[in-house]
Order: sequence, then C-alpha cells, then structure tokens
Amino acid sequence: MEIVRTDFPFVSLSIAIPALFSLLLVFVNERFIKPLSLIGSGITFLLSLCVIYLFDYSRGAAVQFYEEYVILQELNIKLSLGLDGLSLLMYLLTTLVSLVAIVWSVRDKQINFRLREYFFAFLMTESFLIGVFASFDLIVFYVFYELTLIPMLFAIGVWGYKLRLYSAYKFFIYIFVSSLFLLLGIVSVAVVHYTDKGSFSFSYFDLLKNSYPMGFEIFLFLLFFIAFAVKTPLVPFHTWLPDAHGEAPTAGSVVLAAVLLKMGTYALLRFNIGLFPEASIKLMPLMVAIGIVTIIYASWMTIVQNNIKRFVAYSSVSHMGFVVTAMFLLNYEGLRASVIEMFAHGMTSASLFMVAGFIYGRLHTFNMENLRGSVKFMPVFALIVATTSFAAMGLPGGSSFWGKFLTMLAAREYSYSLALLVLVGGFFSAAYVLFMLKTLFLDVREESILIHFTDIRGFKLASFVMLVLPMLLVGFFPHLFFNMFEGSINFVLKNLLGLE
Amino acid sequence: MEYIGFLLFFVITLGIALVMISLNWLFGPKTPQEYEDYPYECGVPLYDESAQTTFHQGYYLLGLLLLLFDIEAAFLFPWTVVYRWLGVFGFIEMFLFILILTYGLLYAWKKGALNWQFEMEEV
Amino acid sequence: MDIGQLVGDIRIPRLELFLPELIVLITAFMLFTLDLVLSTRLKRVVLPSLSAIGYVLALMSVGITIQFQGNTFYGTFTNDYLGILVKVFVLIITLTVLAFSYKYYEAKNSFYGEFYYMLAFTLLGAMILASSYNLIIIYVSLELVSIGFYILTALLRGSFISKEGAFKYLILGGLSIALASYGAVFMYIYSGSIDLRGILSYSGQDYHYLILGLVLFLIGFAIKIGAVPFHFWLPDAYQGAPTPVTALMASVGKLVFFIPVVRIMPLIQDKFSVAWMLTVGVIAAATMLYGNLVALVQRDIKRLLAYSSIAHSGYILAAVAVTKEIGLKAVIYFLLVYTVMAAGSFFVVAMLERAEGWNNEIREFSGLRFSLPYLAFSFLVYMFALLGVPPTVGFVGKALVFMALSFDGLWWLAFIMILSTAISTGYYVRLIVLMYMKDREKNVTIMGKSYAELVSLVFLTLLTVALAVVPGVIWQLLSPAASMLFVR
Amino acid sequence: MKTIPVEAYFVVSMVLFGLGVIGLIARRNLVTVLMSLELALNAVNVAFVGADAHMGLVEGQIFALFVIALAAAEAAVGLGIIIAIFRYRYVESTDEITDMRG
Amino acid sequence: MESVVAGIIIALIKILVILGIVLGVGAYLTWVERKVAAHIQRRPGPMVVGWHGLLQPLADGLKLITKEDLFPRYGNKFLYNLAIVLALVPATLVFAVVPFGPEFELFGYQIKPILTDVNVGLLLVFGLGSLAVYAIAIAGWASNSKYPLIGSMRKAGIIISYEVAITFAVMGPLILAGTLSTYEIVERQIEQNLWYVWVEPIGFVVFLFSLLAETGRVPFDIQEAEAELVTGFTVEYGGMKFGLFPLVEWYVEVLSLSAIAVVLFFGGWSPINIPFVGFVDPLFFLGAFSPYVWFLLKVTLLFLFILWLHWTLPRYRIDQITEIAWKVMLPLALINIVLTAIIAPIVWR
Repeated sequence: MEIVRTDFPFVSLSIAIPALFSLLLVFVNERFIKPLSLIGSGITFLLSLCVIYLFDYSRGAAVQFYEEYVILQELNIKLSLGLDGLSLLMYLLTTLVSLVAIVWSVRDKQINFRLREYFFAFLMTESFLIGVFASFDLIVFYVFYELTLIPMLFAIGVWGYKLRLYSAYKFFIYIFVSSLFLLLGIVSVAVVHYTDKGSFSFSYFDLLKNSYPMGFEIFLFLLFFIAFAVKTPLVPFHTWLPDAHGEAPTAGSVVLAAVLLKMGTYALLRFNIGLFPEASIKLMPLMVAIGIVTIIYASWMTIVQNNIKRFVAYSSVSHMGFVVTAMFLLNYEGLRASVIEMFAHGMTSASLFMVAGFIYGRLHTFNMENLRGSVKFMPVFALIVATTSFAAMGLPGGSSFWGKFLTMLAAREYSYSLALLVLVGGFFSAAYVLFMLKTLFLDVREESILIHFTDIRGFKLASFVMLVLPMLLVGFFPHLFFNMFEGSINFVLKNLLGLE
Repeated sequence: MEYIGFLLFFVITLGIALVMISLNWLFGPKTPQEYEDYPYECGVPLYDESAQTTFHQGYYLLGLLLLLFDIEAAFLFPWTVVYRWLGVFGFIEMFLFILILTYGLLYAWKKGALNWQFEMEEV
Repeated sequence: MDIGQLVGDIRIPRLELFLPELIVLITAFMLFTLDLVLSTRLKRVVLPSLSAIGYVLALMSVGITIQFQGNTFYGTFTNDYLGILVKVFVLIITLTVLAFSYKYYEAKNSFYGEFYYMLAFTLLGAMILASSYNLIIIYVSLELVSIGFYILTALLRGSFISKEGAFKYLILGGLSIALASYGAVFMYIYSGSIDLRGILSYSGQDYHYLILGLVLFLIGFAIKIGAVPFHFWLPDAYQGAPTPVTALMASVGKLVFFIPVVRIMPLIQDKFSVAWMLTVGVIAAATMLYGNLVALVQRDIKRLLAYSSIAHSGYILAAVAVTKEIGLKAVIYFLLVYTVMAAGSFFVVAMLERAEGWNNEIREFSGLRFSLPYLAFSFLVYMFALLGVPPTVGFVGKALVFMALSFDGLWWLAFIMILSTAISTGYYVRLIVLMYMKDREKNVTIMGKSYAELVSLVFLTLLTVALAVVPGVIWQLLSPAASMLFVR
Repeated sequence: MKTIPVEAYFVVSMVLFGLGVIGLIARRNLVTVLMSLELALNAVNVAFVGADAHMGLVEGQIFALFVIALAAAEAAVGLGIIIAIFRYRYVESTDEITDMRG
Repeated sequence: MESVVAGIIIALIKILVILGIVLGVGAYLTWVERKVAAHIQRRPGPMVVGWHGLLQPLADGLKLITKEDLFPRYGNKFLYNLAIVLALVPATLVFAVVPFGPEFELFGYQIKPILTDVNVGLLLVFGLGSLAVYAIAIAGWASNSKYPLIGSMRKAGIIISYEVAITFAVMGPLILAGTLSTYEIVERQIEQNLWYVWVEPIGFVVFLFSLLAETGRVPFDIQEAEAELVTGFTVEYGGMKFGLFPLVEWYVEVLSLSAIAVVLFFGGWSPINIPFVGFVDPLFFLGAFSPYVWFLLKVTLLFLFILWLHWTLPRYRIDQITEIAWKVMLPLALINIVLTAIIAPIVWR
C-alpha cells in the first residue's frame, strides 16, 4: 500500500478540533455551549471538505495525508493516521452526520438538561469516529473503536427514553465484550508478525504482508469477525441494536445508525478481508449466508414493529445485511455496492431517525398506530419523509438504489438463485418502507390536533436538508463517490486475486 | 552420647515424680466425705463451679512481652558465642540490635504495658 | 570446625544500593521516637509531615540508585530495574495513602501514632521484598509487610469488623507464610542454597524435593495474592480494614507479593514449562472467573472491589503462565498499573466514607455525579481502568496479557479471560450507570477536604490515563527489568 | 555416632505441620488456632535443622532462627488482635466472628 | 558396644550421685532453713524429733505421705497431676549440666563430673527453666478454684517477667567465655584468671534478683502471700503432692540456680580469685577433692545468703515486682551486655 505523507496535519487536526472544542465546553458559560459546539463540528466539516478537495483521486489506493507519531517504541505502536479512498468516504460521512446531529440537538426538546455533557459527548464521539476511520495502526484503531462506546453509553443512558438504563447497559456489554475478541485478534496478528519477522508491529501496512496457516487464519478471521458482526450487526448478534437505537435520543440514534454501524462494516472490509484474504474466500459462503439471513430476518422483524424507532432500527439491520452480503461476494461490483450502500445508509437511516424524533416531538409517542396520518399536515416535512423513504427503499435516483442494484449484479455473477434471494430481500425492504409511508401519510385520522401542527423549520429543517442533498447526490451522481474508493477496492481485489 | 545420659536422667526423674504422686494414694487413708473435695473458698458456699474464666488482660501483655524479648534473646545467644571473631563490626551490629530492642522496651513502657494496674481504655 | 573461618571475612555493605530503604528505615525510627515523646496535638502535625518528607526523600534516592545496580549484603539484597520500578510505585502509593489517611482517621475519630510508623515499616518490608532473591530476606520482609498489614487492619477505633478482618488475615497470612517457608525447606534440601537463583539453576538429579518445595512455596504466595482456592481471607480483610489501608493492601500488597514469583518465574519455566503453564493457567482461570462472578452479587462496595481484586490476580496470573519474555513484561506492567487503579478506587471509597450516613452500599452511588461531580468522575475513570477500557492503563495491561497468551497459544485461557471480563462488565458498568444515569437518592457531602488528598486523587487519576497514553516513561524501565530477569 | 536419615526429620516435621494445618482449619477456639499456626511454623524449623544436620550447612539454622523470631512476632500480633476482639464481645469460637459475609 | 555400656553405667552412677544430692540434700535443706530462720529470729527451731530436730524432715515426709489423696471436685485430674511432674522433672534435670569439678581419670576412663556436657548447656538450663511456668499455670488452672488460679497467674506473671531479665543477665559471662557449655565456661574463667563477677557485678545482681523471683523466695514470694491467697496455687493440693511444690521451688530450684550462678560468676570449682592474677587455694591440703569442696562451699554460701534474705526482708507488692523486672532489671541487663561487649577484648587480651 502506497503512503503519501503530508505537510499539513489535516487528519490529526480534524481529530483534535472536536476534542478541543469539547474540552472548551467544560469551561464556558452555559449560553455559549450550543454555538461553540456548532462552530466546532462545522469547522471539522469544512476541514473534511478541504480534504476531499485536496485528495488525489488518481491514486485512490494510496493512503494520503499520512502522519505518524511514535507512541511506544518497544512494541512499535504508532499513531499512524491517514486516509485512503474508503476512509475518506467514511470520514466525510462522520463529519457530516456529526454536524447534522449537533444541528438537530440545538432545538431538540428532549435535550434540556446536562447540556454541557451532551455536547461534550457528541463532539468527543466525532473525534473518536474520525480516529477510527483514519488510523492505520491496529491498536490505535482499537482504542478509538472502544472510545466511541463511552460517549454513546452516556448519550443513551442519560438522555434516552424510558428503557434507557437497560439499553445503555446492554449496548455497552455487547459491544465491549465482543471487541475483546477483536483485541485478542489484533495482538495475535502482531504476535504472528513478531514470530515471522522478529519485531513487533501493529501497523496495517506491515500486517498485510503476514501469512498464516489456513486454520489459524480462519481462527483469526473469526476473532475479528465476532467483534464486527456484533457492531454491524449481523443476525445472531443484533439484539442490542433495537434497544440501543430505540431508546437513544434522536441525535444519538442518528450517530449510532449512521456512523457507528459503519465502523463494523468498514472494519470487516478493511481488516477481515484485507488481512485475511484466504480465510475470506474460504468463508465466503458462510458470510453471504449470514448476510442474506440478516436481510430477510431483519426485514420481517421490521414489518411487525409498532415502535417507529425500532422500525427504523431493524431496517438498519436489514440494510447492513445488504452491505455484508455484497461485501463478501468479493467481486468488484459487490465491493462497490457495499461501500456505496454504507454511505447511503448513513444518510437515510439518520434521516429516518430524525423523522421519528421530529414526530415524537409533536406527538410524544413512537407508536405507529398513533402516528397514523400525522405527516399529512406538514407539507415540507412530508416531502422530506417521502424523499428519504424512497431513497432508503432503493428507488432509482435515491441513494440506496446503487447499493441494491450493484449487489444484485454481483450476486448474479455467482448464481441466479443468489441474485433472486437478494431480490427478495429488496422486495421486503421496499415492503416495509411502503408500509411505513402508508401509515404516516395515507391512514385517515379524525383527531383535529394534527391540524394545528406547524411545519418543520429552522435548525431541524437545516439538518434534514444537509442529509437529503447528499442523498440525492449519491443517487444522481454516484461516480463522484465511486471515484473516491475505486482505488481502495481495486487494492483489496488485487490482494484477493493475488492469492488465487 | 551425652544425651543418652540426659535421657536416662529424664526417665528416672519422671519415675520418681510418678511415684511421688501415687504415694498418697498408696499410703493415705481412704475415707471419702461429702464436702472434702470442694474447692477452697474460705468456707463460703460455692456459687460458681468453674473458676476458669478469662483473666486480666495484663497477663496477656506480659506474655507478649516475654515472647518478644525472649525471642530476641535467641538472636543474642549465637552472637555472644561468636562475638570474639566478629570484631568491631559485630559490636556495631549488635549495638544497633540492642538499641532497637531498647526502643521496643521504651515503647512498651511509654504505652503503659509495663504498669501492673492497667486502666481499661475506652473502646 | 573453626568458628573464625565460619564467620568469614566481613565486608562493609554497599549502602548506596540500600539508600531508599535506609531512608525509610530512619524515617520509621524517627516516627517511632516522636510518637513516644510528643503530645497528641503535636503528633497530628509532625507524624504525617515527617513521613511525607521521608518518603519523598526515599523516592528521590530511588532515582539515584538507578545508576548503582548490583548485589550487596553478601548477595542477599539485589538492586535491579525491577526493584527500582516497584519501589517507585510503592513509594508513590504510600504517599497517597498518607494523604488520604489523615482526614479518614480524623473523621473516624481514630488517631493512632502507630499508624504512621507501621506504615513506614510496611513500606520498608515491601521495598526489601521487591529486591531480593534470598529466601531468608524474602521470608523476613514478607513477614514485615504482613505483620504491618495485620496491625494496620486492626487499627480502627470502635470497629469490630476491622479486628475480625485482621484476625482472618492473620490466620491465613500466617498459614501462607508457613507454607512458603516449608517449601523453602525442600528447595534448600534440594540444592543446599537459600538463594532462589542458586536453587533454580542447580541441576540436581532428584527433582522431587524441588517440585515439592516450589509447589508449597507458590501455594504460600497464592494465598497472599488471593488466588482462588486460597482467597477466603481477602474480602473480609479488605472490607474490615480502614479504607486507606485497604487501598494499600490491594495495591502495594498485591504488587510486592507477586514480585518474588515474578523473579523466579522465568527460572521455573526453564525447567517445567508445560506443567507450569497448565497449573498456573488453571488457577488463573478459576481465580478470574470466581472473582468476577462473586463480585457481581456484592452489595458492599469494598467487598465488590475486593472480589475485583481477586479477579485481577487472576488476570495477572494468566500472564504468569506464559513462558515468553512478553509474559514477564505483561505481568510487571499489569502489576504496576493495578496499584494505581486499585489504590485510586479505594481512595474514592475512603473519601465517601466520610460522608454523613454513608454505609458503603452500592446503591448509595446513585446520582453521585450530582452530589460530587469530580469524585464521581475519578471513580468513573478507575472503573473504566479496572474494566480495561482504553485509553486507561487497565486496557494496556489486558492487551499485554492477551498478547502474552497469544504468544504461547493459550487460547483457552484467553477466552476464559474474555468471558470473565464480560462478567465483570456487569458490575463495573452498573456502578457507572448508578453514578451518572440515576437520580440521586440523597445528597452526599464530604466534610473537610484536604488539599493533599485532592492533589493525590487528581494525580492518580491522571496517572491512570497517562501511563497508557504516554507509555514510554514506564517502558524505559520495564523493558530492561524484564530482559534482565529473562534468562533465555 | 550413626546419622539419623534426613527423611526422619521430615516425617516428624510433616506430622507437626499437618497437625498445625489441621488445627488451623478444624479448631474453633481463637487461641488454639493461633497455636496451631505456631506449630506449623515450628515444623518448618524442625525440617530446616534436620536438613542442616544432613548437609552440614548453617543457612538452615539461620533461617530457623528467623522463623522463630518472626513467628513470635506474629503470635504477638495475633494475641493482640484476639485481646482486641475480646474487648468488644466475649467470643469463644471462630464461628462467632462472622460480621462480614458475602 | 563396650564403651556404650560403660558410658551408660557411668551415667547411671552420676545420676545416682546427683539425685542423692538433690533430693537428699534438698529434703534436709528444709531442716537447715528452719534452723537458720529460727536462729535469725532468736528461737531454737525444731528440737523435738531427734537431736536438735535432725529427724524432722523424715517425720514431715512420713506425715505428708500418710495424708488422704484428695482431688478438687471440678478440676481436671490429668492436668492436676501433670503439674507436679512438670514441676519436679525439669527442675531436677537442670542438674544434668552442672559441673561439679574438673575432669579426672578413674579406672582408665576419663570422667567429667557433669552428667551431660553439651555445647548448649546453658540453653538447656533456660529451656528447662521455662517449663517451670507451665507447672504453675497448669496447677492453678487444673485446680479450678479461685485462689489457686489467682496465685498461679501472679506467679506466672512474675516468672515470665524475670525470665527475660535472667536471659539477658547471663549474656555478659557468655560474651567473655564465648561458649554455651557450662563446663567450658568454668574452664575459661580459670584460663582467664577471672571470676566473672568481678567484671559483671550488674549481671550478677540481676541474676540474683531473678533467681529470687523465679524461685518465689522473699522478697518475691507473692504467689504464696499467705495473708491474701492462703498458699496460692497449691491450695487444692494435699499430702505429698503439696509437699513437692515447696521442695521443688524453694530447694531444688534454688540449689540449681545457685549452682548455675556459681558456674557463671564465681568460677565454678575454682578457688578464690584475684582478678587477672591468679587463684589462691587455702584448701590445698584437700588435694584432688579441693575443687569439689570449693564448688559446694560456694553453692552453700549462696544458698545461705538467700535464706538470710528470706528471713530479713519484707514482701514486695505484685506490681512492684513486675515493674522492677521490666523497668530496672531489663535495662540494667541490656546495659550490662553493651558494657561487657566493650570490655571483653581486655579480658581476652
């Protein structure tokens, strides 16, 4: 993997800025908290735009903006930060969604106490998330991966809804425990490097060159996989997600669904497939099967949900199923599909959670029965809901279209029956989105309170707009995004094919 | 070899002691009476069969002191035997040892462990 | 036999190697003397400050001794990197204990001058124990530390459980020492030497005595560190002791009781690698599982932390099972940083105990964040550290243990460790949830905070994070310490 | 003089040690427990001195001296603690000091 | 084999001699004491049984033997009897290490007039001496009666207090002699031309005090304290059992400790000493028997001195006794050790 060093520390700056602003929040007056956090995440977002502008797309596979700071010479642990095409996309997603979450929170009625901690947590999350996507040292990656847990634990536990304590507890235990397997995997990989080369290294670039006996490689693959499967989540490990997403405050759900889930899929692509290509090929059928099961099971679960937040949460699981299925098809189309679907799902799920949050702000319920027809009297909001839903459904022009379409193409390369299964999954996802739309728009409801609802405006509108625009951008100009990670995907494929 | 003599001596004295114990049983009269084997209480009737209760904690403290000082003596005995060969260094070391021992004594003194009439401390 | 020859030539010891211990010794005697002569009012000022000055001087002199390394006192005292590293931590923790104890005992209305010099003697024992291979010296310093702990445990006016804890500790501690010294007999028979290096590098034909001796010796130490079939005393002693002393026992005690084992670990592994791996592995597994499972159902915070301490013994033992150099590093690192975490968490409890109507029950932590935000925050940091969440030292310790286990392919142990960590998540996170996410049941206020304890708490909290984020400082000493011990 | 085999010392010391440990576990009286502890430590001394007699060395005797001294110190502390316990309540057996459970 | 048999026979002869001295002389010392006491108080003492009461001890013995064998109702029979054994046996065994004179040759055998000349003789003395406290404590405990218990506790307290003082007091001579064997200690004194009492007066005084206290002689006879405790720990004993305790305490132990004192401080069997110059023997005409006579003479004088104290001094209080042990005797003994260590090189030259 090529490395392009940088003169200006963009990446570490974008990790440091939110962190610094969050520390600043501790000391400032109550009045300045919201403006300061807006400024902080805004600057980070602008910085990410700069990075996108400066990124050399002709060398997409290369790790650019690379920085390296030694933490521990003895074990060769380095804070090595950089962005390749894949990371870049995730980085953009992170800064965007974090900004959206903070913009949303400014006017969220639910967030009316312990403001300082709230914004502190969200800025910290942003910083850590950038760290996750930008680090190329496995230990540093792990540290950031774990760190994101802590602010999220607090976000769910403090500002969540009724079952928040239980959900926070469950969320933390699931992810923390599963990530211990990851830790074991990471150190084992480093140990293998040590026994082969005589020196420790946790650097992704060094570990790529490792080779393992087949059984051991599968073992390591599974160690990594457990952690990421819980995080993603894939079906047998998904039970934390409806609780966590369902009980988190809106902004928390947004960050959770849009970015935290992507950590799992991103890491599956980067580490599982990158570090253990042979095992990936060997385990492909199993992984695809898990993906398909996830799609279908989660879709069914989605349809039967009453609670709109849990509904969106389960739909996220089914989308993650698409991502993983596509990824483990291990061909060009599949990888493209999975990456673009990650980004797309980030937009749509965030947006859907905000829809849920907005309606809750009006009606103080998440129950679908009580939401019947609620959107009818808010035209702008209705437009947003419709756009988002169609995008999520995979209608052409919407962001998810490319993901689902390319997944089917990729599946067809193996067999038509697999493609058919994916298609069925697509039908299901269309079904539940339509079901939701029907409930929100078309059901008739007599009560007159709905008439007095004012339409969406101000900060909340802005946050929706910030998501809907990129959604459409993905839908209509996908090549802007494909260009970003084309190189990375080719690198992964080369790595895979080199073995065959 | 020397200890065989000692062992003999021990056995013989033990025998003498046992004989001494049984002399009264052998030669004494056996005329049991009801109150002759009552514990002596200056003629006052017994109100408590057992006298074996806990005793004053001062005795425990004495026991502790004995334990500690006698054990330190165990260190001094070997030293006394070889002091001739140890020279100045041996003197300094043992001086320190005795100094520390004196410290212990001073501590016990100061804390009142050496006084017979102990006051009950508030607990 | 000529006695003159037996006595041999007398050499003046290299006192510069012994400097920190010497300073602590002198401090202890000065404290002792002053305790006898001063009035109570003066004692309250003089004793703590004198101890603090003594320990700081000792800490500085440890820095000096880094350049003089070697053996002295006829080879019975060894000053090496490991010893220096341990001494630094032991001194730091003892200083913080000093800081916390003052107000604690004041609140409990239990001022004893004895506390200060027993602390000094315990410290002295700990420092010597950390730097010797000689069985006699190990035995004597072990007793010094233990007796110090027994007395410190019992020194709490008006508390029956403190005496009860001290008695239980005494009995099991005495048993452990008896077992260890009985083991020493057999090792001595095997080799005719009382130097552990000599014993283990001696190549005799008949291993039976060595094995018997080692087993007994190690069981003795297993009791001391609270490894599982021998842990009964630990929760009671920890709960009964005055909380600053509990902090001392959990940190310094655990650290120094491990050190002789750490010193001989590579030598034993050289001889019996497979058996060692298996036995220690099984004990480690049992210890961590048991500690965490029982901690889960505790209602008393000190007992909970005590069981967590047992569990941590298990984690450290897991690394002891490893036969590679990294295992040694993991053990030493984890031990050192565990002192910081354990001491810190107990100190928080010590401060809370001064609050009105505080019963050390876990539910009393509800909403602590609202009453005492800074204290709650530092407790949060310790909980994360004990749990092993980055970027705290606990995480680095666990990662190192995993690494060591992976080196030797002890996967089953690694999985048990993951399982037990999973169990431990239950109670650590419960505390966090209680403190930060529940509403408070009552207002907790602590009377009279002293600057010394605030500074110490901040220092320990920072250390918990800093030693993980800037690990170079500790590794500079840790790495040569482990390499020097590692024979192959 | 015929030398006594070293195993003989060990048998004696093991019996003593065993008695000590059994007493430690099975006896209920506080002072008896403490005495059992002393018994176990003295078993160590027997073994050490026996080993020295066997090998003609002196280190074992030195060790035994230290064991004697520190065992006494431990017994002293133990007695002190027992006295302290008695001051709170009259306890006859170890079964009665169970304020802490869990 | 033959030498073993010979050794055993020699040992048996020695034992018989010692027992004769201890028990015979011990019993007769009761008469001596009564006579001395009487004459100190200007009265004749026992006069009826035999000439000047010479058969009095025998009469006493017979009377004691023919008493009924009683046992306190609530006591512990085993311990009750064990106490007697524990009192008598160790006290008598101490004589095993008392050297009566120099080595001599008889029928081709080298014979030392000491039963067991071991290199830890003095430790044996203290080991056996410590057992005395058990006898007393057990006697009080086994009787299960209040007076004996109080008496025995007091006595035990005193003994263990003075045990420490006496242990430290003997270290001065030990430093000078450099050995623990009683026989060699005497030899060293003869070699060095020095009775250690000349350089160890403090040690001797402490030793003497401890001797008095341990044997329960006045002024330390608090365990008897007739006025308060009847007869202390022996209240529940009767007949010969009762007779044995004073016999052991007042005579056997006093004799043995006096003998040890003579060995340690007065050069054992050596004649009168002029420090660092030599010995003057006014009894030279006795030839080979002179050392034995000297030894017995010194012991007797010391014994009489103790009797003299007994019948002239009043009794101390219990608290005074223990406090003197710890606050005066022990520091004195410690100072004595340090001083001795300083002057020891002069003695050795």
